[in-house]
Amino acid sequence: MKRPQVKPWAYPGRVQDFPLGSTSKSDHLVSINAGWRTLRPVIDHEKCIDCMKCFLVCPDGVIDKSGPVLEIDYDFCKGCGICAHECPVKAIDMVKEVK
Amino acid sequence: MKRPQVKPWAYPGRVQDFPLGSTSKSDHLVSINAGWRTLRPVIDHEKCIDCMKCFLVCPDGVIDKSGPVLEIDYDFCKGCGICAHECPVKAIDMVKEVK
Amino acid sequence: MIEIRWHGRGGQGSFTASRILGAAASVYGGINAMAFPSFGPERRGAPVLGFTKLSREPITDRSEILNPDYVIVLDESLWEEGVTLGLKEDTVIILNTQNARPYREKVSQRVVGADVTAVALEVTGLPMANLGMMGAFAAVEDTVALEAIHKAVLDAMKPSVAQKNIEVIQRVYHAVKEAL
Amino acid sequence: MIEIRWHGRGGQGSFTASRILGAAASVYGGINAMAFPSFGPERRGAPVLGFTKLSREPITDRSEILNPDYVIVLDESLWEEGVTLGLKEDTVIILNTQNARPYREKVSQRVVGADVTAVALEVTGLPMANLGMMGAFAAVEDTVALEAIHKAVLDAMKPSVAQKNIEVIQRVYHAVKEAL
Amino acid sequence: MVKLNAKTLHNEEYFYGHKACGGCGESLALRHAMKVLGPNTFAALPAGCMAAVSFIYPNMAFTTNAMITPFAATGAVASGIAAGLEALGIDGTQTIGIAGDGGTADIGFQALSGAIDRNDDIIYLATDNEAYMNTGIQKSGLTPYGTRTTTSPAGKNLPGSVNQKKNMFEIVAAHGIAYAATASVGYLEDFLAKVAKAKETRGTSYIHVFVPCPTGWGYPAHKTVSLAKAAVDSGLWYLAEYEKGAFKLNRNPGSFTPVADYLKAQSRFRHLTEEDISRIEAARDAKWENMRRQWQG
Amino acid sequence: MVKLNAKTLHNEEYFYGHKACGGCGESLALRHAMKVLGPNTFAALPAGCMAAVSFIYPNMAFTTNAMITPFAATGAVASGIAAGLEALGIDGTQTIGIAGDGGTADIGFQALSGAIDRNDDIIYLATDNEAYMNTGIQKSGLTPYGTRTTTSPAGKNLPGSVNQKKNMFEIVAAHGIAYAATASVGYLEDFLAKVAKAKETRGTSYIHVFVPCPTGWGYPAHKTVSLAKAAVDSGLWYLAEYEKGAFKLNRNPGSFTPVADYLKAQSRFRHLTEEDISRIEAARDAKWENMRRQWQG
Amino acid sequence: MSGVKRFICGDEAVAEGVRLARPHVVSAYPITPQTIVVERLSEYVEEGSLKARYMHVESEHSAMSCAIGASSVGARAFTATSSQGLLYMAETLPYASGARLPIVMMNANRSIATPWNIYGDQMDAMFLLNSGWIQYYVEDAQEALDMMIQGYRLAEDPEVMTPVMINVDGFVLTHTYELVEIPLQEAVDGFLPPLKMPLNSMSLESPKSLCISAGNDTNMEFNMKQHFDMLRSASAIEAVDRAFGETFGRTYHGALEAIDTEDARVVLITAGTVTGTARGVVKALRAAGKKVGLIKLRVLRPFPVQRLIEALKGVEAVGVLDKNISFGYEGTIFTNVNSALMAGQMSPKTLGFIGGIGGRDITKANLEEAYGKLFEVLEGADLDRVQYLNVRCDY
Amino acid sequence: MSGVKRFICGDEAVAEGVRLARPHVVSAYPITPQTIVVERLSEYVEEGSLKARYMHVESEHSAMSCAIGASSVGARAFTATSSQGLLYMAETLPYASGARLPIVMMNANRSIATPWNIYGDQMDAMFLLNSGWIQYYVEDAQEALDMMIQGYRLAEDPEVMTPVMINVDGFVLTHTYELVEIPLQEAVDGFLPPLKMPLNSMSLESPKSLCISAGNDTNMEFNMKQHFDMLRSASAIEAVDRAFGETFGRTYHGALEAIDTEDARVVLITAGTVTGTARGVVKALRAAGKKVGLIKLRVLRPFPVQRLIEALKGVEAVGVLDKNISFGYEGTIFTNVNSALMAGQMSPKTLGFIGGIGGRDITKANLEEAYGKLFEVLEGADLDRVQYLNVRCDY
Ligand SMILES: Cc1ncc(C[n+]2csc(CCOP(=O)(O)OP(=O)(O)O)c2C)c(N)n1
Ligand SMILES: Cc1ncc(C[n+]2csc(CCOP(=O)(O)OP(=O)(O)O)c2C)c(N)n1
Ligand code: SF4
Ligand code: SF4
Ligand code: SF4
Ligand code: SF4
Ligand code: SF4
Ligand code: SF4
Ligand SMILES: [Mg+2]
Ligand SMILES: [Mg+2]
Repeated sequence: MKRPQVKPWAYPGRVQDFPLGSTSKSDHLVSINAGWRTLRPVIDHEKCIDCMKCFLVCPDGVIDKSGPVLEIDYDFCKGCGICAHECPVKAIDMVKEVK
Repeated sequence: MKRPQVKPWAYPGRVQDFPLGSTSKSDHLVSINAGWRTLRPVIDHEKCIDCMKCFLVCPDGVIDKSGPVLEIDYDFCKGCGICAHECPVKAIDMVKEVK
Repeated sequence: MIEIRWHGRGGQGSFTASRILGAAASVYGGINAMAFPSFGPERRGAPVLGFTKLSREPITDRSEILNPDYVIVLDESLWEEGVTLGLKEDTVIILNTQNARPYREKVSQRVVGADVTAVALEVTGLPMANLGMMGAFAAVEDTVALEAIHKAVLDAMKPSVAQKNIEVIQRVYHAVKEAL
Repeated sequence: MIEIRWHGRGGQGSFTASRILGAAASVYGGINAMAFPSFGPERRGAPVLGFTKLSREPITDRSEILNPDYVIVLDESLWEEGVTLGLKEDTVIILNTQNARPYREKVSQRVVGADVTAVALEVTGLPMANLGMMGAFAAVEDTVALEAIHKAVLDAMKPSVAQKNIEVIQRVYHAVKEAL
Repeated sequence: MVKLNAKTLHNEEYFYGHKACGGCGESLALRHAMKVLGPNTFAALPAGCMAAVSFIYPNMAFTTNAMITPFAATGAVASGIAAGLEALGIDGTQTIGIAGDGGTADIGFQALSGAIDRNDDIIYLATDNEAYMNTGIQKSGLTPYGTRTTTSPAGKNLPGSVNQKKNMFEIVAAHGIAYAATASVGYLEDFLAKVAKAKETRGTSYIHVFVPCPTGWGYPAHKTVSLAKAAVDSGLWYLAEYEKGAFKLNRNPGSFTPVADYLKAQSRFRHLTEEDISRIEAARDAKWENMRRQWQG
Repeated sequence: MVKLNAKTLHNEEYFYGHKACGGCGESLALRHAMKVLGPNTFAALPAGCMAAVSFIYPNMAFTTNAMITPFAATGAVASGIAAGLEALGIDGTQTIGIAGDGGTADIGFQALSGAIDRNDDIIYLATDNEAYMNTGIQKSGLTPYGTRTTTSPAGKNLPGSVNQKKNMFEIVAAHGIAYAATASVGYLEDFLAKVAKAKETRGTSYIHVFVPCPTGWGYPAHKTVSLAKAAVDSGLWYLAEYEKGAFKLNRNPGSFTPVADYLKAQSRFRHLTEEDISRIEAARDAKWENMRRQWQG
Repeated sequence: MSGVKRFICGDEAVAEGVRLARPHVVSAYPITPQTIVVERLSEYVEEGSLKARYMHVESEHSAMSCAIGASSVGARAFTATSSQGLLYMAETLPYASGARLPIVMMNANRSIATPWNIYGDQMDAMFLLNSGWIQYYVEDAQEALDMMIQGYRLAEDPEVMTPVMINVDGFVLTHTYELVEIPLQEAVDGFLPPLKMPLNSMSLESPKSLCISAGNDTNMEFNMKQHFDMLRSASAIEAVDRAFGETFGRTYHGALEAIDTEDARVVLITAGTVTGTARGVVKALRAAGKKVGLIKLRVLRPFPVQRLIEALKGVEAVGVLDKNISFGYEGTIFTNVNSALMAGQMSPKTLGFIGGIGGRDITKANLEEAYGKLFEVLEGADLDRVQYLNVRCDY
Repeated sequence: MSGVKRFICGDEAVAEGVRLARPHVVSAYPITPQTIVVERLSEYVEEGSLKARYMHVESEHSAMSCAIGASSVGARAFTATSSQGLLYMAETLPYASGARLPIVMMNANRSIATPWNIYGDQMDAMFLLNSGWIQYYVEDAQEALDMMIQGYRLAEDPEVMTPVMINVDGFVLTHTYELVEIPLQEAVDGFLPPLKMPLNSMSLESPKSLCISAGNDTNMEFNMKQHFDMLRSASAIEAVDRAFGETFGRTYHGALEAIDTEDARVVLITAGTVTGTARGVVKALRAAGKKVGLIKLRVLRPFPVQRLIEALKGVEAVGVLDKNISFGYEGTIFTNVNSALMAGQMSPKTLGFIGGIGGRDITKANLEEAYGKLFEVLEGADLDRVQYLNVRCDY
């Protein structure tokens, strides 16, 4: 999976340890979005024809195409269902999350 | 001459006598512009063909056409010379002001 | 002072419920109330909080609720999203679930379960659990009368919709009462 | 402290002259100087004022000049426009005119006349009297040397233009000196 | 309606005794706009020469209701006046915002756009003297390419302003405004007619009038009207209207007078080379080709 | 240049982990704009949903340089970044301003116009979800006629918004901008190509992308892309370009899908009557007639 | 004459108050946490319960400019904003006050960027303290509603003719629901009659030039008149509140409310909602025998110097709670209060407390701590003059 | 190393100072009385003596926003404005200071509308006192020039990293010509090296997110850091001025200059050009045996509390001259000074003098009168706490 990873972060110990200015490093994720999801997209790799449409339409960019099969970054997928809706062969199922 | 006239005005006697808000009556001239003029337009009524072009082009609107002949409000004429320049029959002369 | 914290997802109406409960208490129940949402950049889908304060004394303190007396959870999938923060020994958790048992094992506090979504779906055709949760609350805490809640619901929406929701509330109330 | 008030019309360069005089005094004359225009919504054609302060002591006071030692008038048609305001007994009025006599009758102060426009026209081909007035000033008040004025004029414009103006200044200076 | 011209125009003045420079083209445009609109006009002027010379306490040059607005706010204040009058049920009035090129194309652009977007019943008169004159001739968004101003100096390295003149007329038209026109104080009858049309229009109207400024452009004051005409005759400015979604050229001359005559009469252009002038001519020709093709089609 | 599409597009993400609603069309547009522009991009976003969800300390969603600007200042801040980079001699970068419809057509309109006027080398991406979403779905200058928003309620007396959608694309074109285009997240390949073209353009480019918002429009999140496509297919939105002074329609369908299908899928339009819908259709037809006549001519 | 009671939020209360005041023109631009106000007003206009022009302007600068235009012809105008919006319209505030236009504006107090933050503190309004607007700060939704009505009555008082800004703490008040009594329209109409054509209005009968320029020969006197009238409005503030009480049975004690100050050794001064929390703390401390008092500052301009001096007579230590920082100095209200103490030639110990920045909660415990510090100072402790409440880390 | 001397106006001196500081980007919008500054800068850019991008922006809000953009990538940015322009860009000032961007801005102090007025008073800058910008006020053209150079050195000090506003009184300084020494470029280059990539800059090496949002969990700490750094910048202000003196042979005594205060019974506090007039008055009064002193306040933020307390030790009456009015209260500097006196637990008599509003002249006679009033107060006279200078009519 080639996607930005969550970084460890702790509340600054002193006021002076806060960043200079209203600034932060970019590429700095400290929390995931999985908790937003009530439905979970699951790709049926059998059905999938590798058209990459789902990769294209995902607003969160969580579908990774660098591996042999498409992989979803479930840490950041919000379960919006666009991928499933747009998949030309209905290879993606939205299934209820249970935690 | 049908043109707005200069009004008497005196510096308010007390702070409270200043207008309420940054306000004034409109149509309230207290000083004339004659002092701006180094040249003075003089209409040769003989030459004039009453085309009213000078009336039209004067930026200060000081040429009055309500009377039998055109009349210039010298209190507010600035001596710019547009009237003379635009007069089709050169009926207006710009003459040096002497005060 | 009774302090209630509501857990929902943006769009699930948890704050609406917290507010209607406040209206019920204050307009129809003779109890002072204050209700406010969690204020944040949260978007639809994100876990959000709502708060209700109830008291016989005038409420002038607007500071946050850190240690709620009741935690009302609209969707059990939110359990991981801070439900157990700041609980007191005697905090009561009211949870929308088919089965509260596993949650009881996770905390020492009392967990009251109710399958509000099922009731709502049956009565209104929609899986909106927010208002029904008031029925569960009224069943365990009698400060705000069911009657008052009904009136507040009637004030808040079209009569036809209100009636259905009142039915949900009532059914949840009785279900919880029975289970107690 | 010598305080000078310049009278001109917007566009006639009275402030330029007041400024160059200040430069002459301070950069080349070893005299402290300050120069400033009258600040107002005046437009081209309107009567405007310029001011120069000269002093052997440092000048730190920026308040207005109310009672000038010299009043320099670039255009006699401005006589009615406040030339006589705030005059002291010993204020000297330096006036650009062909004939100063009638003005001498109007005030008790000394009036120095010079036909600067004529000189300027002759030398530069333009009826700009502003710089020439410095020559008249230098003739009656020797705080700022003619030499220093020349240098300041050279700093302020193209050499060819400067040279002509220096000639104007010189000729006016001598004309006034002679008439004194 | 009677055709407005030197003869038919009434003798009343509603903008009088102001302290503008002698020969100011902008004040000429204002004078006539006020004459056409009449005594029940409420005028809103932002900072700019016209405001600066007309409200110098205790000397007030408007005889009608008038006010200065914040520089960025002409459109909004005019909208507010119109809305207030409407809400109070005061009928038979006319609200006009009158702003310079800077006040229109730069800092007041947004408020103008907002007013058009709401289609508020106001007239917006843009008086274009191609620079910030009140503050001393700085470059604005309507300063043409190659103009010397105090912030676009011409010298060894720069030819004066390097930006193109913002096309306010077409920008405003692209808003789908009720009525828009260009005008010039060199063609005063055309201007009078356009103000009259704007007065009749319900919803927002916009008139962009070209107004020479002797002080800022560097020419003797008596040439204001003839230079304004020369700009049109040389094709550097044009008279047009936009109405009901369509453009119209009001003057479409067979040939143009030389632009050099117009440019060289002004010190702001005196530094321009032959080459610069050819470039300006080429741009003019391209513009006219476009206008003729698209608007006359 | 390789045609950008689902297959050719690289796998890197420069805008990731943001807190936008699930299915947010605006975030989809940003994601792809950043992908095309690449890691050396400096992004300037004013207040709006995208800024609100991407810079929540300590959670930063851009992997490149990026900053929030004052709401009114996208164009100016982007200009400043580009000028600063140029002055420091930092090459090979790309500066993009990314603002919503409100940030573009209303409060940021003037700064955008200023940037185009200076022809600064920046890209301006307007993400149009037809209302102020970040503050809770208020009417903006780009909210279409008949839309229910929280400040243009639909009821007995009003049909929702009573103003027309401001025509930003043509307004920007009337500025004589170097490159402008409209796009939609319903036609992503077209959008990718336009961003790539803007990247190549020297001077200012403007892309106006249509981005459905499930939260503000009232539809289930999975429909974002298909609704964006429906807007184009029904003719209510169009794909076009303006380049070298000329307009071009990129899609010119023989027939349109019914607008009602598009409108009725969204709660913001649910109150519209048959009559309203016919009126909307008529307006669409007039618009297309114009575009076809003038741009295809 | 008492109205119905409804459970609504602060923003809704403001909207109700505005509706009752019957403005002719509402021009506003959305910004959190003000939006609910303008949303409700647009709904009232749609449904016809408010007969006003609702103007969708393209920015806050235009919102106020539009209100200025409307007010300048004698129409009653309303706008509302917050934070960045207030600063974006900053230029127009002294514009309106100099013109003496009786506009009323609600400001939802919110933090200022950068960093961005949508929560409530009072930095925004402090920026505009010099703007010539009368500034109120309210404690709860009822007061927010009532002050809309009082605001117009005060602004339009011929002796006052000054715009009024009502500050409502963001979220903790704007978005917090509580029971509010909605006054009856008839009662409000009696209290707040239609605006009579003011002296400074443009009108067909007497054409005016407005927002004119005044050179260095007169400008100072124009400004002094404005200043003197504002100083004098202090008594109108008391009178309007008294008259409100006569009609509606509620008053707010004018420019400030002094709570348990008579015999207090130690007094805390607050503005806005934190007063509510402080009330509880004072009650508790009093119950514990501590001689503490509280001053709720309702008006910051005109600054109620005399009332403050009176209320602080004999007090040994004064604390001022600021939900703002004037960077490089201290809290702004603290500075203002200190100057008032100099005016009264009083020299109690003073401490500034800065809290609630960017929406940080101010708890009972924080305020107890503040009172505690004031007592410490009395006992001779040498504490930093400015204290920070509820900080999350060391400093 | 002394440079050439030229007879130039304050605006030209500012432009010379800016040219010597070598900014990369100049973005500005014209407004009287600032225009000469930007005109000169555009000429320098044209002629090539200043290698900067000159950006013709369409408003002041954009002028500062442009500077923010440029500064955020580590470029040195300059802008200048005045009055309405300063208020129009108000929103962007705390924006830049929160981001800790070392921008330097010249503000030509001018009155604020309405009424409109182009002359000098200091109401404009007082509005922005809370903006997180360091604020200087200068006395003459030399100081104006020098402070442009000091301003960048201070703003870019890694410990300070705070934008600096240099206030230059409109017309009496901006448009007044006097002899000014233009420092040598080499000397300036030595004193002010190129800006090293600051920690908070966007850069390709270390991509940053700027002007982020900080929720109620962290915003207060961000603001406190900014505040503490600004408080600490007080020492950098002294150090930079000292270092300047070492290079250029002139210093300005840091945050304030105390003139004849040691044994003074009565002290007047001034900011800006009026100090020059006051110097003469003090000299004359001293010559007449009166124990008078003068404090020239050069910096209003960070407010030099400690230095003020020291300088005022033993003083029996303090007068503060304000070229501004905080409507409904008093002069703003007066308020600030009073609070500092409370901090020092000092209780001299204090009087506020308001003068120079809308360009009204402040003469020697006016200042003599002010000193006279302070002595009267010492002798027990019960004067109004706020006095007005050079008023043209009764009040
Ligand atoms: C916010 C603000 N910025 C700047 C100014 C200064 N200013 C006043 S008038 C003016 C120039 C006006 O130019 P334009 O609109 O073209 O009108 P003109 O003077 O040329 O008639 C400027 C820059 C101001 N008053 N307010
Ligand atoms: C000066 C100012 N006024 C108002 C706001 C409040 N505000 C922040 S985002 C926003 C709405 C943005 O709408 P849009 O630009 O369409 O972007 P969207 O949220 O829809 O993506 C508003 C009104 C602000 N931040 N600054
Ligand atoms: S859209 Fe469907 S078929 Fe295409 S790649 Fe994705 S899962 Fe496979
Ligand atoms: S459900 Fe939405 S977020 Fe998740 S992979 Fe599909 S499109 Fe992306
Ligand atoms: S000279 Fe100028 S002002 Fe005088 S009448 Fe002729 S045109 Fe009018
Ligand atoms: S322009 Fe000449 S001819 Fe015509 S009316 Fe005037 S003076 Fe007479
Ligand atoms: S400067 Fe130009 S526009 Fe301004 S008053 Fe003078 S002539 Fe008219
Ligand atoms: S409200 Fe709309 S635009 Fe905003 S994040 Fe959610 S979906 Fe995107
Ligand atoms: Mg102009
Ligand atoms: Mg939007």
